[in-house]
Amino acid sequence: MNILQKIAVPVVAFSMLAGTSAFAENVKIGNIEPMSGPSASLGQQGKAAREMAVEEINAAGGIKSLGGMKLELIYADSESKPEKGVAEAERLINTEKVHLLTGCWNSAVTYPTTAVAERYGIPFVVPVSVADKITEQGFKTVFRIAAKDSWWTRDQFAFLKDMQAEFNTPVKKLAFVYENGDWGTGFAAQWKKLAEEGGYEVVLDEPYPSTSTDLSPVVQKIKRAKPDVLLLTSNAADAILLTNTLAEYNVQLKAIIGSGGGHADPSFMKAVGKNAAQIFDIGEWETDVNKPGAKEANEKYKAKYGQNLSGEAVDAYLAIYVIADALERAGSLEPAKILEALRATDLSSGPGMIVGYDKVAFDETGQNKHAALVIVQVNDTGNGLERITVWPKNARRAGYTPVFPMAVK
Amino acid sequence: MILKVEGLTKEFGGLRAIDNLSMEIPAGGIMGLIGPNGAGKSTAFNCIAGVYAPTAGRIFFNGENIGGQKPWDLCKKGLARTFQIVKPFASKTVLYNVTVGSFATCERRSEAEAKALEVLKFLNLHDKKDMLSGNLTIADRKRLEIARALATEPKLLLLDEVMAGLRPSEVDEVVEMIRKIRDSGVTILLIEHIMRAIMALSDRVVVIQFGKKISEGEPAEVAADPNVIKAYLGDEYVAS
Amino acid sequence: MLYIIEDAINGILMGSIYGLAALGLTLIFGVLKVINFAHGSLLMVSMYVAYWAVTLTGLHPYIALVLVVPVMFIFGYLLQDIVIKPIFKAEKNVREPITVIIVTTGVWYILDNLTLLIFGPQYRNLEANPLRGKMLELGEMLISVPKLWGFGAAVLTTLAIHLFLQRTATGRAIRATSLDREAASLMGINAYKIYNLAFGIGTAIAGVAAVALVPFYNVFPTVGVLFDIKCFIIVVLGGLGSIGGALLGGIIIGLIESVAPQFMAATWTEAIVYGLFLLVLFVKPSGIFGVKHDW
Amino acid sequence: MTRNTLQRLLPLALLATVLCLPLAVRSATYLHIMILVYLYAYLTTSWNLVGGFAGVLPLGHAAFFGIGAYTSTILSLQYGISPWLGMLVGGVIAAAVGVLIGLPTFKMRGAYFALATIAFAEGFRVMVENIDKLGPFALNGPRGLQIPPLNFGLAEMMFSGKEPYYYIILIMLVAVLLLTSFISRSKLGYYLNAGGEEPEAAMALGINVARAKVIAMAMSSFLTALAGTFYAQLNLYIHPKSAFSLDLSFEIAFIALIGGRGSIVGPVLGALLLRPVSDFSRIYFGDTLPGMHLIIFGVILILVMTFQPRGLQEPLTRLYERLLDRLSGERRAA
Repeated sequence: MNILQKIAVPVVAFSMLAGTSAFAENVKIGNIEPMSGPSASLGQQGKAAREMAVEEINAAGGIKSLGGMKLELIYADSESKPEKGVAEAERLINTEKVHLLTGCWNSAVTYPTTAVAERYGIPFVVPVSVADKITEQGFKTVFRIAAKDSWWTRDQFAFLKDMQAEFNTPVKKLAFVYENGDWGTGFAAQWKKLAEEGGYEVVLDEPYPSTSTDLSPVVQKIKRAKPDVLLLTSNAADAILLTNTLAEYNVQLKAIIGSGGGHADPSFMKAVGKNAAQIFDIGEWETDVNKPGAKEANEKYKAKYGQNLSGEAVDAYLAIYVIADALERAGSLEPAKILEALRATDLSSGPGMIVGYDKVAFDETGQNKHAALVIVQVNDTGNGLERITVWPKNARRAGYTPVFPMAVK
Repeated sequence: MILKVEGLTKEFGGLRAIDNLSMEIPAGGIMGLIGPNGAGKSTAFNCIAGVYAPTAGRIFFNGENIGGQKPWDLCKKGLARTFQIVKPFASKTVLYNVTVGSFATCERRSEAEAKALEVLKFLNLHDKKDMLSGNLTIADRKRLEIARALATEPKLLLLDEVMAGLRPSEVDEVVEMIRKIRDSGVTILLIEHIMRAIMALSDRVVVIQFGKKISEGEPAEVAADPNVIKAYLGDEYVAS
Repeated sequence: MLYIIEDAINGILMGSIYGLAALGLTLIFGVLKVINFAHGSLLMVSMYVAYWAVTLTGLHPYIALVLVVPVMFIFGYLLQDIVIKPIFKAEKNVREPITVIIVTTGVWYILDNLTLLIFGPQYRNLEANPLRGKMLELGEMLISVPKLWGFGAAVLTTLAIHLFLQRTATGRAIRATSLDREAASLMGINAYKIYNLAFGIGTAIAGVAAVALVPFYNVFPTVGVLFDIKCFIIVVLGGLGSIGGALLGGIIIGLIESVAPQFMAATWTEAIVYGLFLLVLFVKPSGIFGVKHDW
Repeated sequence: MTRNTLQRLLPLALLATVLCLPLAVRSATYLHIMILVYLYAYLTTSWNLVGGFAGVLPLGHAAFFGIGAYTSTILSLQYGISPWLGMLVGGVIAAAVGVLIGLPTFKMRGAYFALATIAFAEGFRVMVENIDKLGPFALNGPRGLQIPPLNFGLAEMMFSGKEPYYYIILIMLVAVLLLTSFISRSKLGYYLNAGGEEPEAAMALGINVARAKVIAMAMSSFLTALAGTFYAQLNLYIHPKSAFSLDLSFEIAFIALIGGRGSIVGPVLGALLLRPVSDFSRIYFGDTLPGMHLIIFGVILILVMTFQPRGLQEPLTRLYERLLDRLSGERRAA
């Protein structure tokens, strides 16, 4: 039995280490995010935003219906790998005894991970993972705050239509260029449908490997296809590369529309500088959003973490407030009670509501039916490059006229 | 004739290493193959053992043309060889090494090991059977090389300089060992540099130079052949 | 037709930089007979060194070479001396020690994640950069200026390494060691010292590649991985251990990546590259140019 | 108790303990970690047939793993065929692919072989990523395949608890260990070892080295594919980057080398050490020091290779022998 003891000792020691926090009286929220690996940048933004929300909530007295109980965040690194996400969900639920889960940014990770939560009946709040299918699995425990990809693409096309009318500039030819993962190909499938419905001509439909080290060939293809508008779905490294290369080859377009992700990454604007000017991007939120508290939240975040809140970060920030709101109403840590409260969510005010839309309330699939998106244009109006909200028109920054079509550089 | 080589020619990229070599080895004897460095001995050897396919010519083993057949098939037919630079399976024991050889003729491990042990006893390596072959002395490695080949139960055994690098007393032991193997009914083709051993062992000797046979006969005949003396020592040594 | 030429030129330029990145790998393989899986990470470290050198001093990006090359040489030299050499010593009798491959993989993991810990996951791009977006106009065609410089660096470095190996005493010692380690040590060459040197030089070449890349490429902790597999493919195409082959192999990959997408979706170029790689491995494992060692 | 009986009893005791473990360890987390330990031990043992016995370094076993995962998943999703059957089909396909890969690559030496296998596996990944439909089979490109958790049960190889998975992979592991230990003592095992160490000498001793390796490759890829099916059923989701992951190919090789290549216990020891270390270090550092767990992993690789290039199997076996001596000695004295 000696050998077994030798094996058993570290296992027990580990489980004790892992179990220590079980005695503290906190609401435990498990967060699965890519902390290392290729999407680490996004995971770490999400972590920072969650932390800020939790600090605020705890400082304000925690969950009052639970006797001022504090929120506690527990992180797990998915490395952007589905199997790691699944394993971590198992651990967070079984060992850390978390009451709720959030995550996982990569749709490919969120997708199987929500299945774990469903099996255990643990509420899973997805701040942002856009794949439609995440809320279309028939699960009862999954709630998504951000819009799903069919809404993102829908709004990109609605925006395009509005701009044509507003500036009286017809757009006929579209080019789709996207990373060849599940995110990019998911978007492209929707674009194709929408383009057909909208009567556009698709002159280029080009997936590229997100590990590309040179995107000049793709840019050449764009240049030769002579599209009016270029729609992109890119991660950070390739968004930077594409934007710089488009400028180098002096590709003239009426508009470039990004899909968040790499284009929304805080390092994007820094890395491409003025080449980013006049690019449109779609997102959940902007620093200039006309919402009370938004500016303050951003300044606080910037002071703390050295960069602006991104749409992804705001979703994570809001997610914590949505959770706090549900807990407050549930007044219990019973998963069933929390789920019930989440389903009844009708959040329209509070520090978390700095998003562009007015309300969080989930439909029967768990999708936030009020989630809406804004489109921004990157431009310099005298304060350096910034993301300026331009669409929908009622959310447009006062005094700003979008540049459409793009100026010849 | 257990082995008959007819007009064997081997070229490497236009260079002729073996040129129209013919020779015959009767069953049961020891044939020596000698020649100066680079004469083509090892190439001839490798052609017979199946490492190289001959460019031209035929090789008959027990009446079958084996030119171009693969070494492992030849081994199963009863043609085994050793390597000039010994190649033991260094991380394995002596017994393991020899058992690999005896698997050539059987399927079960118990049987193969029993046969391997017999060979080890026959060659006086039995007491070292559990040593790692990588830890053996050079002399023992050479003996292991022979033991492994012998374990495949060959009819013809090709020995490639098995005495090179040994001390004189060790050479004598190996000479004894080779005789013993011959006496057990195995025909032997021997490449060797150590003339003393060749002369003592061989029934017949073939001498090659530049890939061609320049002499053949009993050891004493060959040693007296002016062609051979010329080949080894140069023209000036030939008494005319 | 013109646009194919334009693409081909881009492919050759970019490919030559790939070749430059792979040159160090092939040199190290030629001497140590080991695939250095940490090569991409060494490139990444070099890019960080170059990035910080330029950002902190504000010098022209190419002047960073003066700093990057010696720093990376010392880095590679010490890495081999301290981390890898002990394994070689333990595996003296093994022709191609697999354990060394595993150790270089360990080095890869450590370097990439240490960089993540220290510098964070951000994507960095030189800000004060006179070369950014500079294009040479050739009639209708546009050619990237920093890539052109990279091409020059690749050709010159290849030539310099070739001459170094052929003409200098140290170079000859390196060649002797690569051909036959034991014979070289009989001639009084300290093989381990040569290994250190080769590793140092290989890493310094990665430094040159990094300086060529930094003016138009992003710097981030996992950037090496993007170049890693590319480098492996290049050195096999060119012939493992072949100096000139690395450059040519790189150019072939660059051409495929640049020209093939004009006829199909860019994602398929990856498949073509792997296909070509396997074809060469099977048909001519010594590399397209059939040179096992041209030095 | 004599040393002999002890030697026979200890493994049995170990097996009994392992069988009863789920009764003691109620936490699904630890069961999940144990499942992954067994899975990797299984994968590495399968890999060992080629990478250990035959003395080459395959770095592309993810190809077979992915083939197994995709085959059974497609068959069960599209045709309602039980994963148990799909598992075998996947195994057979993987074995065929293994033979096709093995025939040309086994002629190559060290570095070339390693690179060729990487290229094969990556080539497979790229193909699957680019193909939505392969004839009648929906691969779904980069989006991957999800198995809806609807029909739990043995026939569907889908369970709501962890215990059944635990026992399935345990049985698979024990079976593959018995198989490899049988092979290592058989003619094939001798031939593989001989061919791996000194191919020329092996050929001269009647061994068709390439054939032996191809046979080993067929077995190894067959077994690896079975694990692919298990993985798909465990996670209920596969996509090209996870099922054909280069990291997986590498991790298998790491475990083998850390544990001890070519030995029977090596893969088990390697998995038992590396898996928990990487899981626990990710758990404890993933939050505060991102990437730290991979640094630890790298350091372990380097340290073990420096001080125990033959793997941990060697010192641990010695330790075990001494333990046996001690135990039996004490008993006898009493």
